[in-house]
Amino acid sequence: MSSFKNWSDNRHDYAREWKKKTGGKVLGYFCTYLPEEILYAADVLPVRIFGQHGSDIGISSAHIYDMYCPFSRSCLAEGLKGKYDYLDGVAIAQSCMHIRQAFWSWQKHLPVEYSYYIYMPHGVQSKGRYEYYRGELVEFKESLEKWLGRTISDADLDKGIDIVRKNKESMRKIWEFRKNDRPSITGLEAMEIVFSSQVTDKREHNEALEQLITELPDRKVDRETGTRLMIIGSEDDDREFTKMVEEGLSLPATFVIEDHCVGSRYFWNDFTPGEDRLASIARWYLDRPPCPSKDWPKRLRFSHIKNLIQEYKVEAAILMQQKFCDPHELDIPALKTYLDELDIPYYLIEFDVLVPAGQLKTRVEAFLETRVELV
Amino acid sequence: MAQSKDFRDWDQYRWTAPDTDWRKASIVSCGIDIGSISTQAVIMVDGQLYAYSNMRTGSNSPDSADKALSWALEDTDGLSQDDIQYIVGTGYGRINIPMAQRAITEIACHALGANFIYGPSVRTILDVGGQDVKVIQCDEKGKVINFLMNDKCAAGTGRGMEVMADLLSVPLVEIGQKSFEVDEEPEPVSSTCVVFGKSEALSLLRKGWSIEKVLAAYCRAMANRIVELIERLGVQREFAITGGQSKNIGVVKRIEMLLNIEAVKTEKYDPQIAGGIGAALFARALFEKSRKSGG
Amino acid sequence: MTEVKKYPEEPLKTWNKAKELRLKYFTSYAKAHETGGLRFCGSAGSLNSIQQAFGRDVFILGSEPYSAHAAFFSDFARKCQEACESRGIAHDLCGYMKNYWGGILINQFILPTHEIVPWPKADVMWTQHICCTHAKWYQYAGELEGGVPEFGIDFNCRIGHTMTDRDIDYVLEQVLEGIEWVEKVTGRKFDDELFIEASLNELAANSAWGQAYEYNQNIPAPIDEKSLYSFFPFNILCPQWAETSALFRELRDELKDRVDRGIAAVGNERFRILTDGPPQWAMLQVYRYMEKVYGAVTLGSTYTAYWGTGWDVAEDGSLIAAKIPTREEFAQLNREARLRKYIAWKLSKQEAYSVTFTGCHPRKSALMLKIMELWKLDGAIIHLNRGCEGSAMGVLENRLDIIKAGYPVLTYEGNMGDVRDFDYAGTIRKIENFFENLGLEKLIKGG
Amino acid sequence: MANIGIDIGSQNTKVAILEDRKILALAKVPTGFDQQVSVKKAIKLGLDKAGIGMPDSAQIRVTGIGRKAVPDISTNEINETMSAAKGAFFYFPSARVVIDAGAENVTVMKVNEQMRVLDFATNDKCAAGAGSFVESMTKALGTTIDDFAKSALQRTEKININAQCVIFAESEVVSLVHSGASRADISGAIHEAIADRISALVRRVGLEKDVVVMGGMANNVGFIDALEKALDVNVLVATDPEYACAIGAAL
Repeated sequence: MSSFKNWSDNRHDYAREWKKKTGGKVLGYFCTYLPEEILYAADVLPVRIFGQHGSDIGISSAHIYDMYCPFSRSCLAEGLKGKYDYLDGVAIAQSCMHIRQAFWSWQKHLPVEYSYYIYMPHGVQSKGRYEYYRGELVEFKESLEKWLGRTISDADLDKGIDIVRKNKESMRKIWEFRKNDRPSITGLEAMEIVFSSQVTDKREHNEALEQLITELPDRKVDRETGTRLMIIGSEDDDREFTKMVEEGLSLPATFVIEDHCVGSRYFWNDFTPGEDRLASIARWYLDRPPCPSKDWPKRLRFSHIKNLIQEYKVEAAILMQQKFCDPHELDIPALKTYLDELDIPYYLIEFDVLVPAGQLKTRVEAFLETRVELV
Repeated sequence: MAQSKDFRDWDQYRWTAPDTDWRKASIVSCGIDIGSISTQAVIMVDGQLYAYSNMRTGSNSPDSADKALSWALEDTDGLSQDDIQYIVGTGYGRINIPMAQRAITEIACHALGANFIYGPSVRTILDVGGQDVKVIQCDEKGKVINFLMNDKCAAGTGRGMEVMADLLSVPLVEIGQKSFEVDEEPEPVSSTCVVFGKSEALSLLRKGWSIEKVLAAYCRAMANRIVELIERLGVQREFAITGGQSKNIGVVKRIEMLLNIEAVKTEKYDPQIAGGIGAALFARALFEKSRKSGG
Repeated sequence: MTEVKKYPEEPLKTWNKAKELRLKYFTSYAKAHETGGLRFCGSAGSLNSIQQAFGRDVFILGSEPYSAHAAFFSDFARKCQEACESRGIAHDLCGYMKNYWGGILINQFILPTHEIVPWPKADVMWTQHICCTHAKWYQYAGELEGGVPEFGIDFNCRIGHTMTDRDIDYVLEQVLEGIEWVEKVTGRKFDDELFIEASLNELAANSAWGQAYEYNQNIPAPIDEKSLYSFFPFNILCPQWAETSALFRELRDELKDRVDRGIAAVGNERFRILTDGPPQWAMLQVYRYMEKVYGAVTLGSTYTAYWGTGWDVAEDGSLIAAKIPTREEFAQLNREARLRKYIAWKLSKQEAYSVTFTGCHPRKSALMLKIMELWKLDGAIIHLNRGCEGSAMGVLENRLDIIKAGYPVLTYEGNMGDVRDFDYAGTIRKIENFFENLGLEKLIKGG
Repeated sequence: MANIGIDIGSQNTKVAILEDRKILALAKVPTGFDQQVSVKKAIKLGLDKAGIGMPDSAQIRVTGIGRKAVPDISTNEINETMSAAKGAFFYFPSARVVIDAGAENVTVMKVNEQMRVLDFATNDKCAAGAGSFVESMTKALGTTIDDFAKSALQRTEKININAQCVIFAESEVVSLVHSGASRADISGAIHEAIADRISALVRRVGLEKDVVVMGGMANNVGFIDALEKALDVNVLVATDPEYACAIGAAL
């Protein structure tokens, strides 16, 4: 279990070590719609670009206007501070505009050998989506081949698919243990598992996951579960907040599930193999539980959330919305109505690295108080 | 207690119920509410208000709690801290009150306190504190169902009003009345930011506005800000206002006008001690429970 | 006080026609049901001619231009915005849509005459999705209106000059799916003849606008920013109407005549400015202030020159209003090929639209610098628009690029639809500092 | 012939009396309700200090946010950025970035060798990066600005102040005191937070050497230290930083 935390704490050192050890190339990516399989097929290590909590983002203010979410600004700020100096390439599979802007500014100010923009469709319910995204992946593969001076064969793709698929499968298995009355892992641990999966070599990560799967049935959790919470959110890798809620309040609470991309959304759906590998990969990403920016005209995300609520016996939800995150802000009024109908209490937190933790503490505590008998 | 001459100061005061003998009570409970501006210590005997103090918060919670409680005990016929069976702390300083056995958020305490002060028909509570504005919905028992709080920016809070009082040399308690001494309600000031609001007020004065008119514009801006928050949660009758700003009629009346609903009033209790009352009521219940379970 | 060369001024004659057309546009949408017509609502630029092909009595509302128009009436807009916020709609969401959703919530729709009528509920939501929220606006609007069916077309592929056949196919595929969908939802048939007529009108209007716009490359410029802001929306309101292309042709001819006679929009013209996205609609007097006090005129913009219109890049790199297909060219094609050609024209020539929303800074900066060169501009003013993520995208990088190219740039903060995010006095102070630092003294004392 | 420069700020009105680029006197009075009165007072105070009477046809140039309020007194006005640039050049002709940090308003300018302001940025809508922020914290902690600023230099542990709003920051500071943080560390954190906000403005106009700081905040050693760390350059501080704009106006 501790390796996930260590990886999460020391992701930059890990990537530098990995380069030294393997002599391979590292590619930083924005947003989890990027097909990591193709990178593993090409023996490139994909690492997700994150920001850094509590670290000043002022350095990005000449480049990104401050009405964009703190996450996108923090990602760029960390880059400008030189924290990602080990990257050989950067790429994005487009989702929201804020992270796109971080990508373009990165490309402009932090030149690397290779940079690529994938036009991942937003119309993930439209008819032509599979064909179009497949085409994008064909071009992406070709461009990687050109960069690396090698071909990526079907066998390579199979290898890449296998690594990523196994990783996601294992995490789904582990998530089963969160359904227990006393969940075998905490929300903080779960967050560290997914976070580290996005910044380490998945082969190594897979070994740690397998080890954990064997340990979990006998794992004793020495804590009161309290209120079973769900996080429904924008990008959220805020371990400090998760820890504060699970460990720092006068009422007990545990995060048992989440719907966001540093959580279950990253690995939820299964891969369907096919002769045309890239078509299968395209399908995998297009069919996954959608990010709000892509969830239209039908709201497919809500029924997914409902399933999670039921399967994980969720008692209350925290809506973690990155400040200025428009796609989420557009889901929230309808989501509130939906949760009201399900009779699930919720509390909305407009999340910003700049909101004092003490304020959030009072709010979450007061929210938990509404759920229990205080006397 | 020494009274400071600053215009920004609320009155500091204490009170003891006449004709009550605490020695006859079976439970003496206490709630201490440490807010960002003021601290209240409330002592209840068998669920009835017995004594309280209201004073400015010092720069440290344990000290403020100590001072407020000592002052509340000052004229209580020998009641001492040792006679109090249970103390609940609340407010932003709640985690740092050594003598309290339990901490409960000010949101829960204000709801329960409002329920006690205004009766069980209260459903929506507005609490305007020094730096927070809270809107709370509760049930007939005073249990919180839902709430909202302002974040990140203290515009529209009590602290802003203090700064204005200082700037205009108008005692806080007179602001409300004065703000109505205008011929016509002016446009609200555009910035309720505590710092910029101050310079906006200055520039209005320089333009020749009267102090009353500036106050009216500021009170209106504050009321607008607060009403925006209330409307996000929705108002259900009855509607009550607690906290320091409940005494500022300049803001209260404007809120009522904008919402087109009148807040319930009472002469019987001081709405500024709602949080402390709630905490003391929780303390009483918690003590009873511990007694039952033999703990 | 500095002496400035004074050019002759004359009011713009075409202006009255524009006002009439605007009134007709909004009124006909509001009254569509009285004659059994249908209301289609969605984002501006959602390929209007395709919608028009479902009947002459189909009326199309672009929610952004409607909301920009509502923003002029700042008290009305404020009511809409407050209604949204008390409903839990975030303050920082699209400044336009708050006026639109708010209108639904308070059941009020404002006409150019300031008359307020009950909210005209849409029958169909047909929209493009170009930023990461466009189609979601109508998802929510449809829910607020009690369940209006929605179809969205994803434009988040390559559009503008880098558009490929694969991208055109992606949009076409969606359009064909959409036509089937509308037929099912409304029971109406897609009429090819009507489409040909509408699309030829639309392209003609867009092209004539471009030709008119080119006249602003002259010194003095014949038309000012405020008028540009008033005319250009017809490119996205009702370009498929014959009246629109007629209006733009007339405007083009009038501008030519003004240029021939040396008539200026602003007699004091001495400093020419580039602007970027949508302005603070309720505060256009800022432009008047710059014109009057400093002789600074805003003439070229990626917004008014580009959104909804098309340009071809000539061999020498200059921009020429895009050529349009003839009736014969359109008529001989089958439906699919015709739609394909129309889509390609509408999307591949909209470089500014594309680079604004995909956020490709290098391409957008290049375009801005091209406009500065061709329109002979001296500096740029960029609106940091809190009301639109799309038009705020990459602007600080553009700013750096323009400064690097040697032009002065001023930024100011505002919100195209919500005046509460705008500080008038502070902006004027900035403007004064900006021009005075450039050595432009005031033409009028005090200002 | 003496020139008079006046800077009408949100808190103080400053006057500088110069003759041939030589400072005869500097003086300030609080900016009261009536700016006419404060300006007259300031001029009188300045003239008294200089030991001269009102010159016959004195050039009185006003700048600052209140510059439009005294048309009867001023013979000319000059905008804030220009006077700041001139003031900075008076002390340091090598100045390329000028930071004018006052009680509520912060302006950062980029200037060229001809003293032309090429670009500028201001703190819009939030005063969290300005002097009144420090003042509030000082009040909350019951100390003086000078002591508070100096204590930042003794900082041993790094803590973060997250709150942007002055009011929230106050309570964050109070809770830090409760949790046992030292005054030096808190002061360090506050000055760092302000320096972060101001260095963000500097990055907007582009960091270049030399950076000159003026305005009331320039007297604050804790801030200057934090700013140097945030920008990773040595910053230059004018001798009488509070008067730099008034001097610029007089020139």
